[in-house]
Amino acid sequence: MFNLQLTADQLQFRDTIRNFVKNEIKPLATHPQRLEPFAKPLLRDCMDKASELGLRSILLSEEKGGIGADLMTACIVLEELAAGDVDVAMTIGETALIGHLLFDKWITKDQEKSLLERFVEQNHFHLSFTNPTMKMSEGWSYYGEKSENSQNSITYLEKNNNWVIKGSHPHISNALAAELFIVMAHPIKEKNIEQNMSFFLVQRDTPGLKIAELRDDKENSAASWRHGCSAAIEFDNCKIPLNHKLNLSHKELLAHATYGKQATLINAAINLGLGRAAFDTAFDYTQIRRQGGRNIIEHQAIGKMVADMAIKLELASTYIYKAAWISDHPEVEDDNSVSPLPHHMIASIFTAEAVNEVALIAAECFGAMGVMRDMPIQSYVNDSFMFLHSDINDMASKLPIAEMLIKFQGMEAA
Amino acid sequence: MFNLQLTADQLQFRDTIRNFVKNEIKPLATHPQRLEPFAKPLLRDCMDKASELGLRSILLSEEKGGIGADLMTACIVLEELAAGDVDVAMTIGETALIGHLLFDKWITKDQEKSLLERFVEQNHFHLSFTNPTMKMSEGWSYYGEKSENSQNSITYLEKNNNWVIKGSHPHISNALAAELFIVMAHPIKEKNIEQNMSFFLVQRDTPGLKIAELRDDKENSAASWRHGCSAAIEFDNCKIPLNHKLNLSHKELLAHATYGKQATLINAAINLGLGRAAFDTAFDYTQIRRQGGRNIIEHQAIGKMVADMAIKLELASTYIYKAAWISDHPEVEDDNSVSPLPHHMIASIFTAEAVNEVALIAAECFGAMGVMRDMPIQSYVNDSFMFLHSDINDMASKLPIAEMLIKFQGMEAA
Amino acid sequence: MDFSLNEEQLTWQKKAREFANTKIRPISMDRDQIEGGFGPWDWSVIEEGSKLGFRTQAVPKKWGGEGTGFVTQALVMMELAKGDSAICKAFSQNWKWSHLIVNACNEDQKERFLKPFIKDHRYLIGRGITEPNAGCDNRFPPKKDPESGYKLKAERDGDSWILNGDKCFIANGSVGSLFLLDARTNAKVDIKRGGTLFLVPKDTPGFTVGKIFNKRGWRFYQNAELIFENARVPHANVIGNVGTGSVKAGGGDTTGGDLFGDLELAANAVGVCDDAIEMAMKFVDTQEKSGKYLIDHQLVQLSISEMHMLTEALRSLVMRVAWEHDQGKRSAIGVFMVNYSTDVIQKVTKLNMKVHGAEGIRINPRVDKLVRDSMVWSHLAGDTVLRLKAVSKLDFPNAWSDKKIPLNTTQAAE
Amino acid sequence: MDFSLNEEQLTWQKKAREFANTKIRPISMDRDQIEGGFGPWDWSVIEEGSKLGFRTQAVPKKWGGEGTGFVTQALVMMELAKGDSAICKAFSQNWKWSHLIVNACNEDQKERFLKPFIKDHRYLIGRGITEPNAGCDNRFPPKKDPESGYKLKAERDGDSWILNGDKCFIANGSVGSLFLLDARTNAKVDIKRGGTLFLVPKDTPGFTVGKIFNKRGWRFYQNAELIFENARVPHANVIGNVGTGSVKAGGGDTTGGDLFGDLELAANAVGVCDDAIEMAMKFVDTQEKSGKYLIDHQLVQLSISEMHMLTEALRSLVMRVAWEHDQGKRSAIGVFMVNYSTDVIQKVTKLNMKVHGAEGIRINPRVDKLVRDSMVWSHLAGDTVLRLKAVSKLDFPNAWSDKKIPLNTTQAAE
Repeated sequence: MFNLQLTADQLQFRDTIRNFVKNEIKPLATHPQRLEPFAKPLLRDCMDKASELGLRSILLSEEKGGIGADLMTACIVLEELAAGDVDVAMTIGETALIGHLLFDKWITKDQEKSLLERFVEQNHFHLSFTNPTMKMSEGWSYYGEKSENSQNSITYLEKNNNWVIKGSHPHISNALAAELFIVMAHPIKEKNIEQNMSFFLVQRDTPGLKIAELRDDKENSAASWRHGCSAAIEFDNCKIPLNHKLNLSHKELLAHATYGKQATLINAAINLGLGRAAFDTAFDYTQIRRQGGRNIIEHQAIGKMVADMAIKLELASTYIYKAAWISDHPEVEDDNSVSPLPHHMIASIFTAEAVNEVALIAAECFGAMGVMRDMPIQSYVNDSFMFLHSDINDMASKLPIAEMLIKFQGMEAA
Repeated sequence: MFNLQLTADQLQFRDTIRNFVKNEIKPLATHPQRLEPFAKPLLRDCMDKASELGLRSILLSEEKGGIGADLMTACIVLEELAAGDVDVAMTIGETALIGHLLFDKWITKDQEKSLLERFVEQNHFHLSFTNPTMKMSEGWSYYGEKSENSQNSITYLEKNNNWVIKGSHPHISNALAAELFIVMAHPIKEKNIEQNMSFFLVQRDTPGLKIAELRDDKENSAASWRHGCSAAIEFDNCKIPLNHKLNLSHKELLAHATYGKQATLINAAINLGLGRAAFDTAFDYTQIRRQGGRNIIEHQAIGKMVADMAIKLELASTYIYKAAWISDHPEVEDDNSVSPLPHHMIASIFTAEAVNEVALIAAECFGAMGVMRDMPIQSYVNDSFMFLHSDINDMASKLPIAEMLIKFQGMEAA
Repeated sequence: MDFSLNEEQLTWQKKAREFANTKIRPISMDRDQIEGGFGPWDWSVIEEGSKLGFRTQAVPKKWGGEGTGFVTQALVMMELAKGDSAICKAFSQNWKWSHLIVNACNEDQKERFLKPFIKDHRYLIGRGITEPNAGCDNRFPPKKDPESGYKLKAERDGDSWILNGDKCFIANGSVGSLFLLDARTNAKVDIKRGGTLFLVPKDTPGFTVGKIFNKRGWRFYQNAELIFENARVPHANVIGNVGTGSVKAGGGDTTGGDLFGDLELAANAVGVCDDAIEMAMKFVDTQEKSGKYLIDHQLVQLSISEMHMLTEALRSLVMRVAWEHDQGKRSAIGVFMVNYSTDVIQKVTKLNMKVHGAEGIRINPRVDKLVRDSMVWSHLAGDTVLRLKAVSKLDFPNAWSDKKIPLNTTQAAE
Repeated sequence: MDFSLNEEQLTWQKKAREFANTKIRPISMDRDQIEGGFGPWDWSVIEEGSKLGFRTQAVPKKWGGEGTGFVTQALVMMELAKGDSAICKAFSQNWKWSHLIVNACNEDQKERFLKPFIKDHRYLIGRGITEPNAGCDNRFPPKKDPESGYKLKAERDGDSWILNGDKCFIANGSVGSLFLLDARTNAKVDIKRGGTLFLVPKDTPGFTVGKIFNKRGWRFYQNAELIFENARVPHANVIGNVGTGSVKAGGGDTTGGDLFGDLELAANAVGVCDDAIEMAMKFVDTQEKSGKYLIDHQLVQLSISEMHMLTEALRSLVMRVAWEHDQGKRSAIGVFMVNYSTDVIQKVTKLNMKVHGAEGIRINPRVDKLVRDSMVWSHLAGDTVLRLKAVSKLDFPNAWSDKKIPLNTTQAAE
């Protein structure tokens, strides 16, 4: 029955991560020397420690050696982690999701052999996936012709008992940290890309695999616009063994659609964690900063700003829990207990808008300090803009919701 | 465990009311002749039919003859009813809440006698309560001196084995429909009002009780600003038997604080129902109105408006369920499963803002038709402004949330 | 650069202010609150205003009018609208079409229609464009559907045209003596080639007034249905040439986006905002909450501040455009201005409502009226279509800079 | 009324545009992306601009400056800021204080400071008001706490004053040759009586520059900490009289709310908006989504339309206020304008970001820069305190109407 109570395990897990963030991550993440430069170094030690706490394999089933949490629990925990550092959370979240899908669903017993062991045991073993569900034009095709889903430029061919992978991608999540890449490729010279997509396992040390460390490229640093540790990758005739092809077609992948939905929700939870970090720092400040003869929190104008922030975060949090729980229990959509809506998209859009507003209000609480690079708040603002204006373009992102509504014939359910 | 599934009973109840609204209320409520005048007549027949379906006693326990639903179920059902007519829903909702508190909690066996029987059996038996928790200055006293909670001008004294009630109140919910009034009064000449408040049961036919039917007062009709059927009442030396005093002090009432919280949530659910009605009518229209060579829904600009409306309503709905469930299960606040926030206030404020925005967007979908008095949409817009700018004043309504946040020391829980 | 007003402008401003204060404002609320569509209308204020020149502002002196420029007209509208937005519009609607007659009609037509217009204090003019199925399509005829747009049929019969069909929402419909009617002389081609503009006096046989619309805002102002059953109009009443498209014939376009049309609504909005500000200032300066005047609460100060800020920005834009229009400069800025006036009038009147709040079950009826009047803008001036339209005009000259950005397309998306 | 520009204004506008296009814009992004606080600074562009008169715009011709009026200054700032907002500010900051020196200093002081200022192309001026614990309190000294506000101590010692204390965030701090410093000559009374304004050259013994702030936006522009350890300043450097309050002494107020200060930020904002619009227009006119140019998508049209609309409203308000200020009219409208410029610059640069979106893991770095620069306004021009302040000035005259509403209090709430 309807119940909003979290389990003792969930509450305890959340507290553990909260303490971990407070004691281990925050001091490093918000150190002025880290904040001042354009390029913030990735906190690899923190990532390893988070792995130690089980976060990298939080979604992996217990039988495979993971924690076996559901998506909602993962969202709760990743939100906490993100309140410490967004990039750490994005990297861990991506690995956790791919790890679960790969090892619990896609990989064969034969293929998993040494890989699973390494994944479970090595704290720095991250995963990366060239995202096949990312639609460059989502929304823009509203009531028009749908453009092709895949604009893949990575090809494969069989040669001398190997697969040879060739091509590049400008933007692969987790590329800087991943030890193992799941690569979507189509047969060379094949025109019908969509129908013939295959997926390959490529290890980091494969000769010919190049990863562009944009983050260290000063010239482009201000133009970099990403969370986590994505980068461009290139496959220069990478040879991989024949058994490193997954038994998974693009059609099957889309049929599940799990990766896209779940990744969207994990990102929303991380975005929310960022918003909480912005709120917390501003809220603390309003209680110590004195102007007008009193702490500034005591001024009506600031009180209203604080309330506005709290309301937005509370709404976003409530909705992310809902969307994640529905993702864990899709059967609930059949009995009209919830509205037939793209919950993950609503969670993502609402959270991105809300957190950007929260970050801007929070920055205003700091007065002139709100634009100083050695203050965490300015990086929160920056991060919030990245969440709002990434995924190619947020302009048309609501249009698919309208399309779905029409399909559902007017929201018959509540 | 965390679960968003509704019970089969809840789903069925919702469907029943949805059909009732569609077949019985909508045709009357949205008839152009009813919509055109400033003063819309109260749909008393619909109210009686809704009573027949059990809504008037939805919160009353089964042992007393009611349905015994929890607040969340009542919110679900009243939202549906409000999508048909806000005034009907407000009247029924108020009666349902007071009926539960009065007969399940406040009244003695001896007092309830004929009253409970009449309440349960008579479809037009409505209840009214002079609201003691309504704080005229809530919020305005932010970080200042709190003004008195009660500005009561109704007094009582004992005389010839009767209580004599005297005084007036400009704004009593349900006054036009109530058969029984719970009247808050203080002893005449008593200065310490707060500590000496008592509550009396006054029946409608009591000599000296006058109810001002403002709604029929043409002169003031455009200035009327209320939902449901509130009115001014006056007690001109009303004599009532000694045993019609409730065994309930003001302090006890405030300690429960149930009436205020629950009434706020019921109003929020009704407000949401209004928003859904506005959305539904606009959404339908965008699918039949052709301009630009296609139905207007197919234009990006309209698609975005539709999505924006859906997102706002979905968020409000999700949050009202949450707040209502917490109200039904206050113990959840102890274990940090939910944030220590005034959930009912957040639900109310967010919903009022969201529904006003939805109504205005919906009206725009109608073009020039959006301002015509024979179209339901214009009354939805009007109703949404009333929700947003009532309860005396919405300006300072967020400040108590800031005050509570500080008390909670920075939202330690999620 | 010189922003000061000349003697003539100051004189008209003063005259309008006095008329608004002594004749318009005193009847404003009474007329607003009369039930029905025609009920609020009052000939006496029109006649009195006409005697002072407020009906014939835009007719050149050589034809017997006042011959004021756009700056003066803007100033007069601001003052009249401060008294009552709808009454102001009932006057200025005549200016709009006298501009058109002066610019587009031949001498014979001016002789036949301007002279009686000047003489008769009850002679009002309207224009019929909109039809039930032709709203936006009249502004943006979709390329793919050439038959869209108005359908009122005009067939040649000797020296006459026979009109058949309906117009709806036509301003001054129930009180006008003359209508400029957009009719279809060729239904097979788009309205730019198949449309023709006619002068149609009220007493034309076969022309009757149908439904008078009962509106939520601008209640004084009349909008009605016009019905044509074999109505015979002499060929001499064709404005310009047959089939040149009524837009071209009218020397402007169908949205009122000619030199006067945009200005009219934007200037009217300034007047309403000034009214709202004055009401709000008086209120916050006299009412107390929690022991302080409202003006001493920060949240009230922020609201008052925003009301002024938006109004002054709008006033500045309106005065600039009025001057540019006096120079004969037609630009996209006019459309931006009228879009902007929608945002401002709605925000400012809503803030006024917020500041006032409701008092019990009443609200200051004028506070409500201003919000209701402001709603009309959504459907005239600020709707999405007009915002799209602005883009199609972007290749504009600018008084203060010479930016001119070539567009690949000046066609709005369909 | 005449909005056209005269020959002198057009000449300066053209000159500024050319300088912005050839000298500022080419270095704008490079300087922005240099790490550190001082790093982005570049003397050569200052020197080149100074040679063309952009450093000395506001000094009267009799003292060797350019002697332009406020309208010209506004036009020049719009053009320079379109090249780079921060570089424009590095120039105009000198105008601000040359206005002050011209208005408030005695002939001896002008002789000693204006002459070297004119001569040396690297001579820049700053003003030190803000201190770590004195931000808003300098604008609104709270009555209950007279000791609040700046604390830099100035003690008389013969013909000199000895300064001790710190200033922070001081503009031009790291590059200025002269500072106007607000110091406390009496710590026991409020700053209106205990404050004094001093002229302090950079080479004053005991005066050193501390931390140079590394900002998120306006990176070129310098803000630094100023440290005073027994710095000795001659009594002849006191502006006005001792203890008249530095606000009064400065002939304006501490927020830059004097005749030039508000104008400076608002005009700069117009330039940034023009830049954003030009970028957006070029982008949407060349990029395709789903087979159409972006400009052919309605959602893009709405965004572009809003960018223009807001910018033209702001431009109109700025030009009006510039003219009013040339007439010596001081009013609340200046504060409304600068508040408004905050709303507009932030909305317009955000829309530009929205229209551009991210491309993979990159964003056009100038799109990001404009958003970062616009953030500075929150902390200078549009913060809540300044919005409150506007109300305290409401008793204002108005070029186009004579409204004048008496307030019971002109004091902002504390």
